[in-house]
Amino acid sequence: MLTLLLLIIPLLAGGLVLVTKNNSAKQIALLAALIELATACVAFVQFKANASTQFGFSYAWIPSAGITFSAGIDGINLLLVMLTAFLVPLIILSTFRQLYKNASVFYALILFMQGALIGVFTATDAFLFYFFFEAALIPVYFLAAIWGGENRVKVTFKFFIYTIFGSLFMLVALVYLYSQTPGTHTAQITAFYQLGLGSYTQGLIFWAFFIAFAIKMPLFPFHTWQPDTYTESPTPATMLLSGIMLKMGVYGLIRFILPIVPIGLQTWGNAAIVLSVIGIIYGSIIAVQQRDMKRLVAYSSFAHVGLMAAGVFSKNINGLQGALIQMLAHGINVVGLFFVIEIIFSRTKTRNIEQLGGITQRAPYLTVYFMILMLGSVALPLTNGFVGEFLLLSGVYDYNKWLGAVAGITIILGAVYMLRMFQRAMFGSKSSFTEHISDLSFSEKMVLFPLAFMVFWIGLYPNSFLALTQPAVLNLLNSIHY
Amino acid sequence: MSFLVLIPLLPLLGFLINGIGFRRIPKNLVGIIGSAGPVAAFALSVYAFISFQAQGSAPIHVHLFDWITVGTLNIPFAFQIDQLSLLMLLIITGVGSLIHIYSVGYMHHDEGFGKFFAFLNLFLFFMLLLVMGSNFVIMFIGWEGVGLCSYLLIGFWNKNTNYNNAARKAFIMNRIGDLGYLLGIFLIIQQFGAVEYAVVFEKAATMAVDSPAIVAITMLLFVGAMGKSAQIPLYTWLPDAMAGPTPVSALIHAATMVTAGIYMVIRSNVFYSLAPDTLDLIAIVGLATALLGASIGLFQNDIKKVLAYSTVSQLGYMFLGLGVMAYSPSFFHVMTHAFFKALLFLGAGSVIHAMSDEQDIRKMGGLRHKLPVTFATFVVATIAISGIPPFSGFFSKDDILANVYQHSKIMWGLGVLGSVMTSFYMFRLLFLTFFGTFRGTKQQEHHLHESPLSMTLPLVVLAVLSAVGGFLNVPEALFGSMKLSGFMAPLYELAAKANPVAFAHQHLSHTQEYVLMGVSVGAALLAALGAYVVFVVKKSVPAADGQETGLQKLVYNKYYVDEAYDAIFVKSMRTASDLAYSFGEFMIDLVVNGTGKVVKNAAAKLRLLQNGATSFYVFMMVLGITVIMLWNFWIK
Amino acid sequence: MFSEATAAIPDVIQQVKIQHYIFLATALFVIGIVGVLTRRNAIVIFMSVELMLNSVNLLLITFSAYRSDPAGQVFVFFIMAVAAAEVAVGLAIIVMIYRNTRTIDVGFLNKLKF
Amino acid sequence: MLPIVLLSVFGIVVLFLGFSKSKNILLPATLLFLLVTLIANFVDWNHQYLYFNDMLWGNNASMVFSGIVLLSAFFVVALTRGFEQEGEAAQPAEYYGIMLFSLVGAIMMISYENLIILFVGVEILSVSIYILTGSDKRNLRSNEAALKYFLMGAFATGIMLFGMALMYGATGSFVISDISEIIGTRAWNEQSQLLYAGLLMLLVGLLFKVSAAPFHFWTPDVYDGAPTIFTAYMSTIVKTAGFAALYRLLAGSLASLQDYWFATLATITVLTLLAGNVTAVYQTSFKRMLAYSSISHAGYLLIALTSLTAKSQSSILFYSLAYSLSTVSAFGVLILVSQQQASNNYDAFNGLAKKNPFLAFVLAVSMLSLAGIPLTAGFMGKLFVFTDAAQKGTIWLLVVAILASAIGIYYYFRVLIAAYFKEGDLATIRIAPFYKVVLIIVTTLTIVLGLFPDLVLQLV
Repeated sequence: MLTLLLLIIPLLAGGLVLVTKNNSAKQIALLAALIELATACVAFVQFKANASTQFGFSYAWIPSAGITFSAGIDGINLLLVMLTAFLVPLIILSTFRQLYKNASVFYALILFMQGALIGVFTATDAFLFYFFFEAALIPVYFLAAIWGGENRVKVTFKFFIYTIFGSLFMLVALVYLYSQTPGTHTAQITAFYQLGLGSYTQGLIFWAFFIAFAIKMPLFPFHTWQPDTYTESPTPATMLLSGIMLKMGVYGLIRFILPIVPIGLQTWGNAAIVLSVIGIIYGSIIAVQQRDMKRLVAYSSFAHVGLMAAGVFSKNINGLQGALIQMLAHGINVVGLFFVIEIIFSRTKTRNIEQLGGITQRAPYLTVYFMILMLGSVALPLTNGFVGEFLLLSGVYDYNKWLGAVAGITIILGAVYMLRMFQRAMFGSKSSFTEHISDLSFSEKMVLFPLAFMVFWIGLYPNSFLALTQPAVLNLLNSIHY
Repeated sequence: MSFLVLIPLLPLLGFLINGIGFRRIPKNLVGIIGSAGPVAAFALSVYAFISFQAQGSAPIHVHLFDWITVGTLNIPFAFQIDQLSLLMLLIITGVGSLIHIYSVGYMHHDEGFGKFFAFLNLFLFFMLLLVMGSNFVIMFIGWEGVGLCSYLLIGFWNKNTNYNNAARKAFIMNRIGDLGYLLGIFLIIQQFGAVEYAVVFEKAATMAVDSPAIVAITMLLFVGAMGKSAQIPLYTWLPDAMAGPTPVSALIHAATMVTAGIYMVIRSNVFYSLAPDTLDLIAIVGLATALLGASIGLFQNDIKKVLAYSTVSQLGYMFLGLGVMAYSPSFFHVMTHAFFKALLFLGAGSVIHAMSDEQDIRKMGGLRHKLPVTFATFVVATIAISGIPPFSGFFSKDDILANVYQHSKIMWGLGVLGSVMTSFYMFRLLFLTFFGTFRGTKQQEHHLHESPLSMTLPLVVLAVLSAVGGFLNVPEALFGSMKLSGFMAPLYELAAKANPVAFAHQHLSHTQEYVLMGVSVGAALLAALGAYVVFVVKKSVPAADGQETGLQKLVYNKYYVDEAYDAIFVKSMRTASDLAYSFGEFMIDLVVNGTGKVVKNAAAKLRLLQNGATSFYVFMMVLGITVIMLWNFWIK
Repeated sequence: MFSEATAAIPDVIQQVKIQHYIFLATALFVIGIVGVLTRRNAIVIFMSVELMLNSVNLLLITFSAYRSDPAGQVFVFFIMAVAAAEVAVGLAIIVMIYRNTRTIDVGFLNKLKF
Repeated sequence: MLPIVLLSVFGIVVLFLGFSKSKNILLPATLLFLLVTLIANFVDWNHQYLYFNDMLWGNNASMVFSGIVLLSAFFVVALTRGFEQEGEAAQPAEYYGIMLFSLVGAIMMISYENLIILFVGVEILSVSIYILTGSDKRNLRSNEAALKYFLMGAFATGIMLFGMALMYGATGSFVISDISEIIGTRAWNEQSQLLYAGLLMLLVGLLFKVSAAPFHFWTPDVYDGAPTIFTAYMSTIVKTAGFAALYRLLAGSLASLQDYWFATLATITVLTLLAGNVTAVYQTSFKRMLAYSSISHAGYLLIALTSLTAKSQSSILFYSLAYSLSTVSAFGVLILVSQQQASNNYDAFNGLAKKNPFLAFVLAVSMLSLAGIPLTAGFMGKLFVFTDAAQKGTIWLLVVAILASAIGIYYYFRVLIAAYFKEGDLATIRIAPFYKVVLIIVTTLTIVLGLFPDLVLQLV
């Protein structure tokens, strides 16, 4: 029942915010998001570390077609639910210094988005999953296209069509799987696990899923929508996209590809993992020379998510656990980084690192938080990024040592581009843009502190998360039948 | 032994206090807080050392909590205290404390005083984790953590872009090594399913000599050591790292962090003893680094650069020692090197302090009168590093060389050549700085003064240690008892069991040892004499920049390695980046947008069918019907 | 299947093979189609359509006769009635166009395209 | 039977009302009549009925189909508030009357048991639509549309009749269930050639009505030329009735021959999907785009028809309803916008959201539904249709459909981009309260059905 609550709170609150006045929208939205977070925390605390689906519910939705409205939390989506619940209040809080036109619509869309994301992560019915998977796209599309930058219309349109194009392939796969279920059909995801399809079919379904998720994450070479969209979107939308939404893809890999088409993965996994690894290096290399901070982080995010995918495709416990914890870690880091960039941008009106410099002299707190998030992002031990990347790389290494070694180059390149950005922006002498930059305000600290706290919590004691997900992951791996 | 936790925790506490309150805490308090941690840690280390021996020298395992547990792999956050970590603890906290105290004076006028102590403390924390950790991953935490602190401290004066670049270079080069180390860990996990030293080594000891897995692991770990300990080809960051404040150079880039590679190899001696191939490589790399560093040191004019290349060279010696399985001698050298190199750096710092931040030895000279304490301690250190008895460097270096001689005479010869160069450039440095006449500006001369007590006291302490440190491990030939080697012997028991052949080497006869000592000491003395003739008697001063010729120019410019790296790696990476961004992205996007274009063009063509003519529409209908009929009645 | 006809059917009709009726109807139908395809005058086109309808009528009558089943003939009446209604509307449309454009050439009417 | 009788009577009543001076009561009266008919439509609920000498047949499904048609008609009629303003030539009573009559045809198409009724139904509907299309007598575009539609429609009727005649020849009956019985006794490859030729031609005739490729060419021109309100009318009612008729034919009598006609129909499906979706991409006129969109939706419906599984009927039913609702609201917005801007182009919608957020929202829901994005009925419709195809095992058809809908998103969203993200000089549009209520109901229904499709599905 907690899941239902988690699902409904943001949706109801979104509706409420929609009809409130613009100037009180953000407070109500924040309150709702905090209530959601509190609910999620209850779920987190009460969650029992076993492989079962908990706090679940199931209602007949389209009984004639065997489609149910059912959702629940298990070890695989727990962290993502937590991530969503944790990030959204921060994202809302991060906008407190900004004045958005039609604020009530803006915040309502964010809340709708949250509801849809929770729906994607918790759905136990395949069609419900798909329903939310696409529904999540609409609020963020409007967020990006209404409040975005100069080229927003063109860029977000491409993003929208591209990602929907991908998910339509998934729809084919889901519909097919559904039609293969015995008796009066059911769309329960777990029912798909038992189908035992032939290897040719599995190969096709694998690709259908892969394209859908690869575009969503995005993986090389399906990523060209991403940098533009991240750059053009308003920062809250970018945060939603990069912090949470791209995890839908990784989550899909774990939830669908691994257990449903293991033979397909067996056949095509090499190709997929090679693509992922290419993406890691490709994205990192490109990030090295970027000047626009947002674009740089966008490419870095692209590289990181490639590693997550590679970890999942390596089909071992390290890779999977690494992917799960890295999803959490990456969400925190990337949201933090985008927020820092937004802070700098709002004060200097530029995101070009060539035009920045010397910020640390006037804004030490900003520097410290930026550094913490950056270190998390470059996977320094004792920060959250390390735990994830360590496990992921070790998983990939187990799969194939050469791929592991190549993927590992990301930790070098990650340092190259992140330090470059950090140095150019924060160190050196002040520029005309940064001359009068001010340090963090209270509300900004309130956003960054929890993020930094999580960076260290996950880094210092990852077992508090890993232990919760482990049984479910082991169960998943054991249930894969070749 | 739960107090052991306090050893790393105290510096961390110092970091947190100074780090969070770096703007509010008054300077005096900052210094005290900053130094208290290391000093207390040192005291605890001494206590740990004593109680360790008291309880029979069995390794102590302190399990704090399970850090990462995934599947069957468990990575605990745990400490292992044995001979090796204890010695490292003593060096780190001991030298560290001295340098902290020194910094109170040295950095007093800096606006980032609090920040500086915070970073130094953080460094100690990570360094202590590195040596205390009971598994490879905890070591890796420290391994990367010290890299971070090194980055922060090299770029401490972050307004200067060159310094920042140097810091970044250090971090990235270290990261290259770290990747090797990380892959090594992965292989260890794959092979042994664990990362705890105790478990891993126990399993490794059962494996065959030169088994591919072990060779691969040792190679990969050594890559890590190359980065951290500045070996060819990853050494170029270390000279640049001199951009940091001098105490940093002393602590991090001379005494402690850069020796992490040696620590790691000794720690993993079970692996390395089983991989003679890797050892050969290590010896060669070490020797090459020793020679390269020394040769570059010959012509450097920046006081800290000379010391930096000297450090590179000395680290090379240590790896040379490791390569011939002279683990204890190498460690002995780590220890003595920590004393005299820290001393040299601190002395250099004192000089720089006095010279108003001038580092070019061509502009110094005759400082011995103005800086007597500094001078005296510097002399001790110079003699020690040059390997002249009875100072510490002699014992440790000779120990290594003796072992090398047994392994290969050519290597020994080259090693002696290196020590000749060492002696020459060190005395060159000494003479140019402290002898002759002052060559700087009037203003600098006016400001010349001996450093405050907080700076000179550590110098004196280190000078004493540099002088007598060698007696910890006096060879039998000189009627010693090899105390240190004896103390460290239990570390190799497992390795010796696994590969007894490797450990069963013969001892040199005393005569041979005397001859070897004589040769190296004589060579060092000759070199010193040479330097004396050139720089004191002839009073020659190195040429100004750009005036060098031929070989000298090549060496002075560090064989253009930096430039080569820049051209090969940095430039190509940038080009690749630009290319991928412009061309690659364009091509990929072309396919994506092209798909859209194709549809659009198809639409443009297809809509022409809709030409508005009724007759055509009817024709299409009839055509449709005809095709359907034909297909169904004839073709099917 | 139509070989043995029932006694009630006049022999006159059955003297001609049913295939011939079918061919005739089809021929008429095709002529109608060709007319629609080739003519540009709206009225002529419409006449061709009527020809098609009448070929259908013929076909229906034939089958009806051979089967002695009145349904076919009933259908013919329906077709005739409906066709008449269609003619009314169709001619009205054509007249309307003629009023506006002074032509009933369908080729002239292609404002709407693409 | 009752709705047919009622509608005929009401039609005549409306014509008579037209003679009275009080034209204001025409609209309410028509709506009332439609409402009454809608209720009357369901009197036989849960009974399977046969009327008129077994020529009309019906069950719950056909009643729901009729319900959809009547509901669509109700909404469209409700949007006809603009008749009075269209000039002195307007004869509202006649149009209302013709609409009511045409519905008789539609219902006959839905619930025929005898092919004669199908023919009569098709003609009643078609002839009515010819008139409505040409109703803007002075407008050359309207004239042209009417003539094209009429000539081609008559031609198609000819084809259809020929097909019926051949089938009659082969089976000796016009009755669906009899035909089915006769065909059912033999395997599909043992049937007579007459039957094959007949069924193919009959299909072609009906496919023309639902604008399947390559018999779709009339659609864009006719939709474009007809007065917008009648475009809305025909695109909803003709399509629903046409598909109900096709389903009845295929499921009722030709199901056992599925192996025979499947390839043909599948090919036509693919052609329709591509022709509709691809061509729509290049349009600048929103109205004309909707015409192509109507072709493409015929393609999706054809998927369900081609697959012909146990669930096909409910899929077609739901899809028709979803499509009708979205189309009504799309045209509803278009009518308002084009009245102000005197243009049907995408550009006319520029800046709609700023001054008219309500209309923009209605438009958005309608476009999302047409594009098949979740939260809307259109998505559920697509889902069911695709499920049918998967059930039948024609995955390739599914893939084509998916690609087609990806293209679809492009052109549906262009109008949203214009409405939401572009600057324009659209002033606030005054919306009559009743008009607004209709839009609200339609939009709400679209969303509600998108969330709870079972509300309709369980009726069948």
